[in-house]
Amino acid sequence: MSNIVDKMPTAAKKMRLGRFWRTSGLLWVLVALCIAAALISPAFLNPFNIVNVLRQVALFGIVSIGLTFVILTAGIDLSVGSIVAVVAVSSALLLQIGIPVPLVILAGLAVGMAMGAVNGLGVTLGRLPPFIMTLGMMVMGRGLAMTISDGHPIRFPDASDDFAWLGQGHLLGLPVPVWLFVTVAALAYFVLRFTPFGRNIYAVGSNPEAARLSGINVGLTIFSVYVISGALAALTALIFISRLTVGEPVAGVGLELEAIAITVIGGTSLFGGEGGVIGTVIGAAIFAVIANILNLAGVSPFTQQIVKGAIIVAAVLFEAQRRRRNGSAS
Amino acid sequence: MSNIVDKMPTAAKKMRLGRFWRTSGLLWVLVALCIAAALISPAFLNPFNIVNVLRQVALFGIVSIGLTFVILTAGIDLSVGSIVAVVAVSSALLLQIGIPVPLVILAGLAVGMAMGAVNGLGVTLGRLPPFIMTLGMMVMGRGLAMTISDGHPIRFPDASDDFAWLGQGHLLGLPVPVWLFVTVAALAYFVLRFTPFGRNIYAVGSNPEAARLSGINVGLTIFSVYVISGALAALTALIFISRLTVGEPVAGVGLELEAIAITVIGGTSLFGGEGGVIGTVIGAAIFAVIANILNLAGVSPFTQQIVKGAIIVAAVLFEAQRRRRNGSAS
Amino acid sequence: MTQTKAGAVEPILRMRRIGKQFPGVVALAGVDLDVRPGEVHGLVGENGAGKSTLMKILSGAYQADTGEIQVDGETIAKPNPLGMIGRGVAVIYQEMMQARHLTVAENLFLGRLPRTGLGTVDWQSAVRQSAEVMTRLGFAVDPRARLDTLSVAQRQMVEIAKALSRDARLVILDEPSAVLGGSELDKLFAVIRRLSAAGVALIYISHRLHEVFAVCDVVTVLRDGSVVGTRPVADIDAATIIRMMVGRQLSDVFPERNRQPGDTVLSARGLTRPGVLRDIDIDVRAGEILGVCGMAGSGRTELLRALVGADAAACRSYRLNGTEGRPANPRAAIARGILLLPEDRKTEGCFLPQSVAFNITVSRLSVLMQRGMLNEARERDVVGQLVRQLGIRTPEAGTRISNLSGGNQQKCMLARSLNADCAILLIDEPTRGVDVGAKREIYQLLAMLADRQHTAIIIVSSELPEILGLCDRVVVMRDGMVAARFDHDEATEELIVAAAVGEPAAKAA
Amino acid sequence: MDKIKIGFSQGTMESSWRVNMVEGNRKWAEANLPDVELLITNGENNASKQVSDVESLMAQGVKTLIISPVTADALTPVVKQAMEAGIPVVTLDRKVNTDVTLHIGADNVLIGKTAGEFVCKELGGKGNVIEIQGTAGASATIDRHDAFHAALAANCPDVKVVADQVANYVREPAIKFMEDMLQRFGAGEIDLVYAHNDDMALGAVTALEAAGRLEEVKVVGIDGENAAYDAIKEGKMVATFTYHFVAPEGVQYGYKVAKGETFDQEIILPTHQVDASNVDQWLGKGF
Ligand SMILES: Nc1ncnc2c1ncn2[C@@H]1O[C@H](COP(=O)(O)OP(=O)(O)OP(=O)(O)O)[C@@H](O)[C@H]1O
Ligand SMILES: Nc1ncnc2c1ncn2[C@@H]1O[C@H](COP(=O)(O)OP(=O)(O)OP(=O)(O)O)[C@@H](O)[C@H]1O
Ligand SMILES: [Mg+2]
Ligand SMILES: [Mg+2]
Repeated sequence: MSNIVDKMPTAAKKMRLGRFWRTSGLLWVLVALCIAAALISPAFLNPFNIVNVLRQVALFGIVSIGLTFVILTAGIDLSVGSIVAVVAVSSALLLQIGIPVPLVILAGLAVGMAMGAVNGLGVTLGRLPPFIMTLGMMVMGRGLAMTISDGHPIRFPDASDDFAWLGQGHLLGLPVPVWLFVTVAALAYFVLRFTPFGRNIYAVGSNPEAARLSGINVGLTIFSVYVISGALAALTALIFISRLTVGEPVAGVGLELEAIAITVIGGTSLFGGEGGVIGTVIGAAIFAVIANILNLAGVSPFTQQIVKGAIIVAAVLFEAQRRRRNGSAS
Repeated sequence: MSNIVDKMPTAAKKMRLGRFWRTSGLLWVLVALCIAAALISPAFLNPFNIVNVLRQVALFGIVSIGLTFVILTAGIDLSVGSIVAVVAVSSALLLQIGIPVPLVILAGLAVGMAMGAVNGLGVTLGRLPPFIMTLGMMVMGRGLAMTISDGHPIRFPDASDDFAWLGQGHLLGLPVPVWLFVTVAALAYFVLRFTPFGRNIYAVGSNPEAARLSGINVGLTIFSVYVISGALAALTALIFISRLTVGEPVAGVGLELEAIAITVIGGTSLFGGEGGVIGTVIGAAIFAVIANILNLAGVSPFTQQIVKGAIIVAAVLFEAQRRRRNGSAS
Repeated sequence: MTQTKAGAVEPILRMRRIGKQFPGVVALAGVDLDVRPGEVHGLVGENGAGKSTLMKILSGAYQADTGEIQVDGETIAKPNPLGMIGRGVAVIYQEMMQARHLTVAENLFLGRLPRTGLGTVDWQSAVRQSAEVMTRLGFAVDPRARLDTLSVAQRQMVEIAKALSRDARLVILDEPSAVLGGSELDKLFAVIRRLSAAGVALIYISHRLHEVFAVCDVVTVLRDGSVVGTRPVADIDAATIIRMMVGRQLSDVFPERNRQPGDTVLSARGLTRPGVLRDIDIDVRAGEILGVCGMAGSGRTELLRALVGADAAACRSYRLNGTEGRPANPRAAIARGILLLPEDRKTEGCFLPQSVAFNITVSRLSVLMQRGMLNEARERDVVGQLVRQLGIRTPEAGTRISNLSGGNQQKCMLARSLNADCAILLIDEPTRGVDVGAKREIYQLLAMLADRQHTAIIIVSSELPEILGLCDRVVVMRDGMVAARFDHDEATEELIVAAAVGEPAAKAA
Repeated sequence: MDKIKIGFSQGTMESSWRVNMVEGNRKWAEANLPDVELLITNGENNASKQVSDVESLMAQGVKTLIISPVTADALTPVVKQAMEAGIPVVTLDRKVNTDVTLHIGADNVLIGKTAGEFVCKELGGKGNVIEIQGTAGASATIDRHDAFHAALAANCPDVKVVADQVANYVREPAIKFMEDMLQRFGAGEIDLVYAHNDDMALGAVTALEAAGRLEEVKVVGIDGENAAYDAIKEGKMVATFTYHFVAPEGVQYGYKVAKGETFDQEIILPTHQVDASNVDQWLGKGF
């Protein structure tokens, strides 16, 4: 046994390097895409363009971080797009009738969390498969957003400048949504890595029965991730309407799929217990850069789709192959 | 130990009864929905209406059966909607330029199977997560369908009456698509239950490592289910264009989600190894009846969505509660 | 089998210079192994010595980095599972390889279901043949039951039946006995002897040396991925094997017993779970180790689960550390100082995708908290200490637990329950798959916990020597009831077995 | 007495224009036609769903079918079936490829053509245009795209569409696309943005404003949203083209048809060009 202890330092170093390399593999994909983008179009490196891309990363990234929490528990949340819509129209309505901005923000977040809480209750107390519960919420939420807004976009006075700041403002040269995203990502990283709650999420996602026997409150953990997902969808909705100056009931259509894709590309397993927020951030960046390149290169819309699909597959394929080469015997 | 052998028959009987009750639980949900429908609107029992509902069941059911195969292996196929589109526009093009109907049907099926095969290769050889591979195919396929058709619906001469029969014809009073669906469902049931290939699907979905070590060709099994899913999507596409007399590049948008939902409601687990085709058939019927009731009841469109979402959740919730009451420890 | 065969007959299996590396670990460093027809070849070694890896290479589950495999003198180019099955190699893996959604019959015939003339699955014959196999082996398992409704022991029986029902010429059993009790083991040995008499070669891996002496002809000892030696069993004794395994002499496996049990800390009356547990009274005192024995399926596991609220159950009264009422769930139980270490580490214990450190600290993260966050340096200290104490063989604390050998995973589970710092520990099969050296460490640790920290410990074990050597009192279960209770001094193997199977002699208690 | 059942099959309600069509007709019927029961269905942008919607309306015994098809061709067979069963059919906005009792609609081809001609004039026969399309494959998109291009080709071949993208008639993707285009094309390289609806046009305005380039780029939309009128008033957009949402005309004529009145086969509701010159009379009259 004793020789094991001697071996540990080098072995440990190797392992840690391996882990870095694993996350950074995706980082290389991102870097490669950026280099390709810069070669294809010099406009890519234009600071304004970089800011645009970052803003795009932020908008999709925030929801995707919520989904990362959910997917780590082996769940899924299809309702985020609809939550965005409900929060968008209801907050816009409140702004329209002149409720003060801070209250609107609180109310918006509360609506998102409440919808997430319903998801959470359905999955835990109701024992519904997350797919079904959140699919139901997706359909219901869309109907609700349509009903609230009577199908119309809801405008609110531009006057509320504080509110405009949320989606359109800048801070130290970067858009406010980017700062919000960075904050959310940092917080999420911290929670997942340095709090018992974060550990519990991984435990529940890896083996719910073992988690239960280890004294983890499985139900509460699962419930919480849906509330978090709802809250982050609500935050996205607030940024959306601030940016668009209108609350649309069609906001966020298809967002769930994009967010799930970002999370999975980022290396989080749909079977739970594996992955994390860094991958999701990189995944969001990859998505935004792909869309940006294709637009800058002036690829026609239909061809864009073909190329986009191919790049998604190729990026993850590259990652999978590289990881396979670098050991990790199945 | 000999007493075990005596106990066996009752234990086995109990199990089989349990299995019947499990599937039939969903059946009760369906029956309840039908009774509710008949009470809400006498038009529900109108033979024309019943035939409509059956046709609807058939259209979604066929794709859902394909997805059932895929999901039983713990995979997913997001590309079925796009496969429908590609097959629809390419078959319509072939009909337009006057290729004989049987050849068109073969070509359409071949296109669907080829796209399924690409999915299968990506998942097996490429070791891509099925979600990513088929998401890529979904995006690429939609772009391909748009490119082929230049975004326009492709009409073909009504003349091809044989072809019209596929989607519009009747046989013994029932629409041809319904017969096709019944055939596909019966075949799928048979394959899953009575062929070694079918059992391999369950084994692979339940524990791929155990399957591999028992000498099952895991790769081939997984590859096959994607080809099957592609073939059934292609069949759906052919029925679609025969029924609509036009091949649209937007055909099948959102179909994947509906088909997955039907499969999951039918009791097939997204984690693989559990479920089957009977549940999927009932799931498809439940979906079609819900949509029909809401129309017959004259519920306003937005409210329909809210009610639809609620019914989906309630149906599965009822099922889950009932199953919990009837034992099946943890 | 006598050694007359050895040497005379050509080996059916020849493994040469087999080497295998995993990231950070050399699992095998040039191993040679010969097995002859009709021979029962024991394979022993410490946890992580490379036994399972060697067998997985043989079965085609892993690819070796170096070396070659010959079957019947023929070199196999690229071994894969299907090819090896075709050559008559059948394996019982240490980590059960089963499809939990499928029935027993289907698992038995996984990948080779009987077919009708039309090529369809012949269900009737599958069920009938399964029942035949089970009856022949004397195992009590319903072929139509779904696998996830079976107890661990029953699942192991299915695994054994699966390998033995193939017409194999080389059967590998990787720790088949870890969860089996006495009577199942006897049946297994009977089958092994029958197969060996029929000329089948067997490789038998176990950490229970007496089994090796009972059934093997030849034994090969592995240490750190290399062969230390291969000897006929007749020429060797247990002490020598142990010395070869661990490289030193091991004295007393069981610690001295000089305990002063204190007050009763847990006392349950009339614990009942329909069909499984009937009217059970149980007490444990602080600083006491209580053993629970019984045949497989007698309800031992269910008893422990009921005590911590893992399953629904009823009881007349339940007193824990002075508070009344049965905990509603394991979380409540842990809050009141009682923890269960479950029987099946794979389905109920390990967080397989997570690290060793994660798995060990999960049940008590509070000690790692510092200024509102988990302190990873402190975690490394805590884990490092436990890893050293229990001799867990892992490249580092951050290694995924799924990359550890079975025995080392089990040690991690023990480390978790030691780390939980509970006043009452319920441990189901504590040394399942653990090597002799580590067993001794574990016994010492458990005894130390009871002696010094006055922890009350209940152990369920299928290994009678363990119960007899470690426990202050013994409860014997049969058919969900308490069949007998013994104090340490009066308990003997014979009495316990008699009580467990229900022979009249034991009824008195 | 039994109410007259009129079925209204809407193809999709994923745009406020479509919602207006439904709501406008529904509210008018509620207020003015006490003897009518209006049964409304939503095809959810899915031709196959809409076909079965129509079938279920027929099964309920509607006296007249009002339909706004999600795509023309796909709904043809079922409409033919209805006509053959003696149910009069009124198509709104979009036609089907078979004779119906009455068609009432604005004409997207006309709108696309008018917009194209306007753009030619606005740019003086030369310039670069960015087109923001609606939902790929939708018939409104196809018509607004094809007719626009045809008009450019006929009137001002030197006006070039230098980039286009589908943005699904929604604002957020339009902003995103426009932001990228502002990077791809430098100052003076874009003269005009043609968006398939006002929502997307307003998205383009948002992006242009943020980049400080609204001065150099003209924005044209379609539909006639109140927000677009406001933008024209403020000089942020140059024009939009009204797209009549066929309410309450749909249910008005549907009712008359159910009562047995007969009409010419087609009523085309005109499109109006709204620009700085006439915007004041339109303010607040859109949706
Ligand atoms: N898939 C894997 N990835 C990384 N390391 C592995 C893997 N499988 C085994 N190892 C390592 O290889 C070594 C040998 O493991 P093996 O399972 O063969 O031991 P064993 O002799 O069977 O032990 P036990 O008695 O505990 O079952 C161990 O150090 C283990 O951690
Ligand atoms: N999940 C389950 N579903 C149905 N029956 C079960 C389940 N788990 C255990 N049983 C049955 O309950 C009885 C008691 O099982 P238990 O696991 O407690 O036995 P045990 O004495 O611990 O033996 P083992 O050595 O098998 O663990 C057995 O008949 C077993 O088959
Ligand atoms: Mg082992
Ligand atoms: Mg047990």
